[in-house]
Amino acid sequence: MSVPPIVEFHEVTKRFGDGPLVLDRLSLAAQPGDFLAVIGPSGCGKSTLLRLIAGLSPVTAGRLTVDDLTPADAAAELAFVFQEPTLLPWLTVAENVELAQKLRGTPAAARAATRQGALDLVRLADRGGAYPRQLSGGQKMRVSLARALSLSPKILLLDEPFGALDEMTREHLNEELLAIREQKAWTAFFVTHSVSEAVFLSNRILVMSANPGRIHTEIRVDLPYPRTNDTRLSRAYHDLVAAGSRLLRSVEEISPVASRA
Amino acid sequence: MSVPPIVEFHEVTKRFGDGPLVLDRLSLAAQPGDFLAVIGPSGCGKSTLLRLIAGLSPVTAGRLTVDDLTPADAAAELAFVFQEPTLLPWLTVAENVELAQKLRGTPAAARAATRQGALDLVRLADRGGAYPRQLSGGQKMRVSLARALSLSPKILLLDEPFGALDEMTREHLNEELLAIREQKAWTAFFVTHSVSEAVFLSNRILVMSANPGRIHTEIRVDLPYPRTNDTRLSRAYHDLVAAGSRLLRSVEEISPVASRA
Amino acid sequence: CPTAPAADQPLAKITVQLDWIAEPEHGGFYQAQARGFFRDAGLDVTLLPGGPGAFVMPSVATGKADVGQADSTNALLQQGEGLPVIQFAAVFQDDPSGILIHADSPVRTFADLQGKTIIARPEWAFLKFLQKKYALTFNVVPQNFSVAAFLGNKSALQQGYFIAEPFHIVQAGGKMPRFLATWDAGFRSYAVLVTNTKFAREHPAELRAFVRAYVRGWRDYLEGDPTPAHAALKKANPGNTDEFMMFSRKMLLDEKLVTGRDSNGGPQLIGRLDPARYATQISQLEDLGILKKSKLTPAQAMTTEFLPR
Amino acid sequence: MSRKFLNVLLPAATGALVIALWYGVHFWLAAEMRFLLPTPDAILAALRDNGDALWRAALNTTAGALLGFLLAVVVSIALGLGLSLSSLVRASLYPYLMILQMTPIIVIAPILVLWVGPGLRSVTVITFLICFFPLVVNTTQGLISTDRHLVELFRMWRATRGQQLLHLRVPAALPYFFTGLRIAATLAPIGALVGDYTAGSSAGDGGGLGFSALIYSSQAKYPALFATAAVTCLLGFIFTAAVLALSWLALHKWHDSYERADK
Amino acid sequence: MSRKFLNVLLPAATGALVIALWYGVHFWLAAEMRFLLPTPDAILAALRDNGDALWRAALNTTAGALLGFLLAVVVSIALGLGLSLSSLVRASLYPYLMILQMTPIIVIAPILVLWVGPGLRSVTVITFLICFFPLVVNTTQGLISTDRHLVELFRMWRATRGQQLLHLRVPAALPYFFTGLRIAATLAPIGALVGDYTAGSSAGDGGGLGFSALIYSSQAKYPALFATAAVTCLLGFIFTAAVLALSWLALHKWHDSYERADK
Ligand SMILES: Nc1ncnc2c1ncn2[C@@H]1O[C@H](COP(=O)(O)OP(=O)(O)OP(=O)(O)O)[C@@H](O)[C@H]1O
Ligand SMILES: Nc1ncnc2c1ncn2[C@@H]1O[C@H](COP(=O)(O)OP(=O)(O)OP(=O)(O)O)[C@@H](O)[C@H]1O
Ligand SMILES: [Mg+2]
Ligand SMILES: [Mg+2]
Repeated sequence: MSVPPIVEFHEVTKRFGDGPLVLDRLSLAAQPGDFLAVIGPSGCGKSTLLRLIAGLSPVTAGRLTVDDLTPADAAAELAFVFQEPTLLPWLTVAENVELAQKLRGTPAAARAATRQGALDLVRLADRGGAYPRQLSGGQKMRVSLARALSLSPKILLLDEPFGALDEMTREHLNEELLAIREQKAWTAFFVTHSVSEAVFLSNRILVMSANPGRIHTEIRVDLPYPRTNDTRLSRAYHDLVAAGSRLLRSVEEISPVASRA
Repeated sequence: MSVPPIVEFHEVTKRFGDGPLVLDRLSLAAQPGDFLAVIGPSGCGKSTLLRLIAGLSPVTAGRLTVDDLTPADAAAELAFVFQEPTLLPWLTVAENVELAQKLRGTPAAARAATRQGALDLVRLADRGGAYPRQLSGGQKMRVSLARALSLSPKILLLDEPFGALDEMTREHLNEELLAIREQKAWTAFFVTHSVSEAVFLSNRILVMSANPGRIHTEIRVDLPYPRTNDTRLSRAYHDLVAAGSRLLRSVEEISPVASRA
Repeated sequence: CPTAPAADQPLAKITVQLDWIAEPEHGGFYQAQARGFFRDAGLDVTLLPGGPGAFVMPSVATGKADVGQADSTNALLQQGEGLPVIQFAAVFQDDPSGILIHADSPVRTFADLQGKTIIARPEWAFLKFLQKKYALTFNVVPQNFSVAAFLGNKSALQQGYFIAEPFHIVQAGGKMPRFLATWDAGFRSYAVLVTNTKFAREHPAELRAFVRAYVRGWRDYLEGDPTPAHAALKKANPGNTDEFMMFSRKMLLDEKLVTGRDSNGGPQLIGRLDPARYATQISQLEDLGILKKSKLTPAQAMTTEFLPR
Repeated sequence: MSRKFLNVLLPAATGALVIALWYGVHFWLAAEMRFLLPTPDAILAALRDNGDALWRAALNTTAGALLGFLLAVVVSIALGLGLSLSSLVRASLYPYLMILQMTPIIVIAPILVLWVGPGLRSVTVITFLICFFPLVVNTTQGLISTDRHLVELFRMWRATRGQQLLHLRVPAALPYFFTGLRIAATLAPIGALVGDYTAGSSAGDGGGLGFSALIYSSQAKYPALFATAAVTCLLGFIFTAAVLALSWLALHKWHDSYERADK
Repeated sequence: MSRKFLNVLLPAATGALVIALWYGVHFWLAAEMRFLLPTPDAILAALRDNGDALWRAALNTTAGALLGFLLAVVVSIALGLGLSLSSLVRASLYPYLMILQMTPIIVIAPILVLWVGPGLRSVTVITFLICFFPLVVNTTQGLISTDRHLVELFRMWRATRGQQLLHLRVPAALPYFFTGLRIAATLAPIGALVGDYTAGSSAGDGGGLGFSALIYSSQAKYPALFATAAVTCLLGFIFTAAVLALSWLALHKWHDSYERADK
């Protein structure tokens, strides 16, 4: 392929301190524009994978490049929706969403417009003045998401952003996400526990196994974009979801969970 | 009915300070042994409902009794799995699980046995010595759950305990939960975003609508216990899931989300 | 008689760092100032009131002040450490610091101090002297410029400035205390004026004029009408009541502190320093081990050069 | 009983109790000891009688206290920011800050008086020396206790060090900072007082409260001495009230220490 | 350059810099001022020459400092627990604690000497008075800053107040508490020194470091005076090292202030 990968893992190994192996010689190349879904059992290293890309944690062995540089040096603009909502408690919802842009020096008017759009998108336009402690769990996650989207990143790391949301909000956001993707050509890593969500959103699904974390299989999702509600009714979609679920089950069976008790 | 309800809402209204109405004249009676699933759009007041029962927040108007007393006075033993994992950062996983029992004066040996059982159940038997900050998101939620179960409560409040878990772990825990229920006759309130999970676990599903939060419909789930994997294959199950999903969608459509922008 | 300065000649400036807030112990200065004796001598004198943080010796040593008031013992010890300061005139022929004793206390002599607790400045060399001379052991508790501890304890013994503290004790409802004086133990410390050696070298004429005016101030204060000094003292320190100042002045006169208690005492002795007494003091301090042996001679410590002939 | 009512009643009751206790101790003391603890009314009388002098002294001391306090705040923030950079910087600098705090004032005072001159300037420096340490320690601890998830967020945004400080570490450190500020506000007047009587000067304006205290003490004027202490305390209360108000403004919307049960 | 190496190098370099600066200032001073700031070697020499006396004085002061410090810790914990109960209790008691902190030692010293007697007992009390306030404020702030979700957990478990304290509020308050402890550890030796020279006693072996400081100061023995200050600082370092060790033990496993990048 002529385009160089934007994120490339080459035999990457990760362990924390002298703990057990978390990721074991993991190799992977994400092309610009890829929408990679990551599924796998709890504790298999999905969040860790994202944290490595973001440069929040160093690799123990192997090589990881982002934009051909080490994650720490990479100039690629990242946005990360953490698994737990990470809002600044002393800022209102609106201020939280605007903050990153403010740091970049975006003028106030532009910021306000982006913020308003992002909050509309996550259906929290009316809660801009609330403080995080006044929000419900799902609302907090949505603010995190709004913040990430308002950054127009090159790489979007989403760690179960919709786990705390009801199905309808979730589907709504899935569709919005894809709609944005039509305009902005980000590369996304999307951790989820929902195989159907993974199939609906991504063009590639990484199925991970645990202890140590490895990429067990990769599923190519060749459904055409844009995807709509019709996609969900298509045969191909259902087959992929069924295949994914089966794979996930098999993966969990081989993962020696709690084996070291 | 001869048995008095263990939890009874009578026209309960809730608002925070002078904010908008969160729960609007909500009435509801839970019989001992009921397994109530609560579903509804994000921000509709599900967590608030649970917090009222737990006595963590006072009702604004109306009457709420737990064990025929106000929640604050109720002697009923409660266990609450919060929506966000709430572990003491200075205790290890094992110590976190044991703590509540320790406070009750349970002898160390008994505590250790219960703790071991609970950690086995959530498949974290090998992580007893880890500190919370060394755990993955799903692992933290599982510790919270283990802690709640180890209390053998009379009322179990579960706020999306499985949102951060993969399907298989989730199903495993669903089954374990029902298995425990065969022995311990707790009453459960279970908030979830998964209609199928709600149908599989509960005998009653409360479908809430938002702004203000109301119980829109209650679905009776008359599937016999014990429920097994076969239940999931049954016709009745599928019909209920389909009905639930439809209801949820309609509820979300009527809920004026973000209407006050 | 002082030479009247030429009208066109500017006044020589001299700054004096007092050892304590303005009180009648500085009567000589304030009378000379108020009556214009300094001005007559061609001097423009500034009096800086002190306090516990006056740091007289360092101020004089570093030239922040030209003249300072101190007690000769401490001055000797500091000179022994190399401070470039010289003692050049007496304020009091004997330092009025002593031990105050309740009127009805059984303590009568120095020997009675055996085993007692004395509230005093820990740095007071006289205590060491007593311990050595009378082979005493007693306990020292810090004195914080307050008579409270004395008033509150019927058996207390406290270091005090004999011309001031008894007044406050009586005012606060106590009986007039008795007093064990340093001179009765043969510890003859002066209250002195010091200047730094450089200033002494460079301004001998001014210092001579200064001492003359100062001696004149004392004499006038003690023998004449103290009102001018008292008015100035009150201005500098509103705490100076008339009763207090009259009391202090009376004590100065009764105990002949300025004019000398010895047989040769009298107005002619005001300001005088005796090298022989310095020799004794130096050897006493050397014997106590707080002044290094042969570090200091009377000639290094003091000078009579600026005293009136 | 309403909460609001209690909010006034309880502090008032405690105040009454303290005053009653005070009188109790006074009269329980042997008669000849009573002068050591003058009664509140005697202190009030002394406050009235010496009103003018105390007012002038208080103004002097307030100047020193305020300047020293502000200096301490400014320097502590700067030092706290520096110390929060890394444990290496802390290991390198902390001992010297401790030395500054631990060197007895009587060692420093002569140097200070001779260098910066007696009076207000020395008083300011001494107040500073007494106030700054609790502030530095609290500020630093606050700056290094930031939630690590938030730190990671800023790292990912490639926020500059300055931005991270301004928008993250500083607000997160506020609860600690205000704790230090509360301590410093209490120390400032007493620091100025100590400064005043070790390096103050009665020249010119007659000195501050430290001088008054010293003089009243040496003259055994106990009610006036206690009145001086009362003025010092009042000054401290004013400082503290200002700090508490600031703290409330900065924290009540979001910090758990201002959290109340919802109604 | 390895991190470990830097860990030694940088503090050493700072130390060298400080000493160089010290000499610099010394020689930059006008010759007649230099005696006020003796050079480090002169101080070392004085430390050697007065070794015995300083050692004895240091032992006395250590006793006072340690007792006062421990007393402050015990009392502050108790007070902090009380104050953390409610904002009402705080409003009722806090002003009186401030008064305790703000009343000048020279007002208290005579009363203290008469009541508890001079020497170790008074020194302990004065050390206590100087140390306790930062500890109380930090302890209280720590106790009321507990994460509200954890508090709710305990409420639901119907944990007793005591259990909530022991198992929740106290561990959560530790980072604040140790911050206060670090301040108190620095204040303790200097507090004992002040206590010694306001209410100490020469009984037995001749007083503590406060006496030494007064005597050296009055005799212009500046190198010995600075040596006394150095001993005080050393004492503070020992106290602080103990506190830091305790703090590390209690916090490093879980608190963000000890968080390091993983490797
Ligand atoms: N402490 C509070 N102060 C003010 N408003 C609050 C507070 N807690 C919750 N709310 C508001 O009450 C509403 C209901 O919140 P709740 O947490 O019960 O929602 P939920 O149904 O659990 O939502 P989710 O599924 O997102 O967790 C939300 O709009 C929320 O913003
Ligand atoms: N800071 C840390 N120190 C030690 N171990 C850690 C640390 N962070 C994560 N781990 C361990 O690494 C493993 C992978 O964690 P990770 O958070 O990547 O899992 P995950 O796949 O995201 O799981 P989940 O779906 O539950 O969020 C887990 O076993 C976890 O306990
Ligand atoms: Mg994860
Ligand atoms: Mg919720």
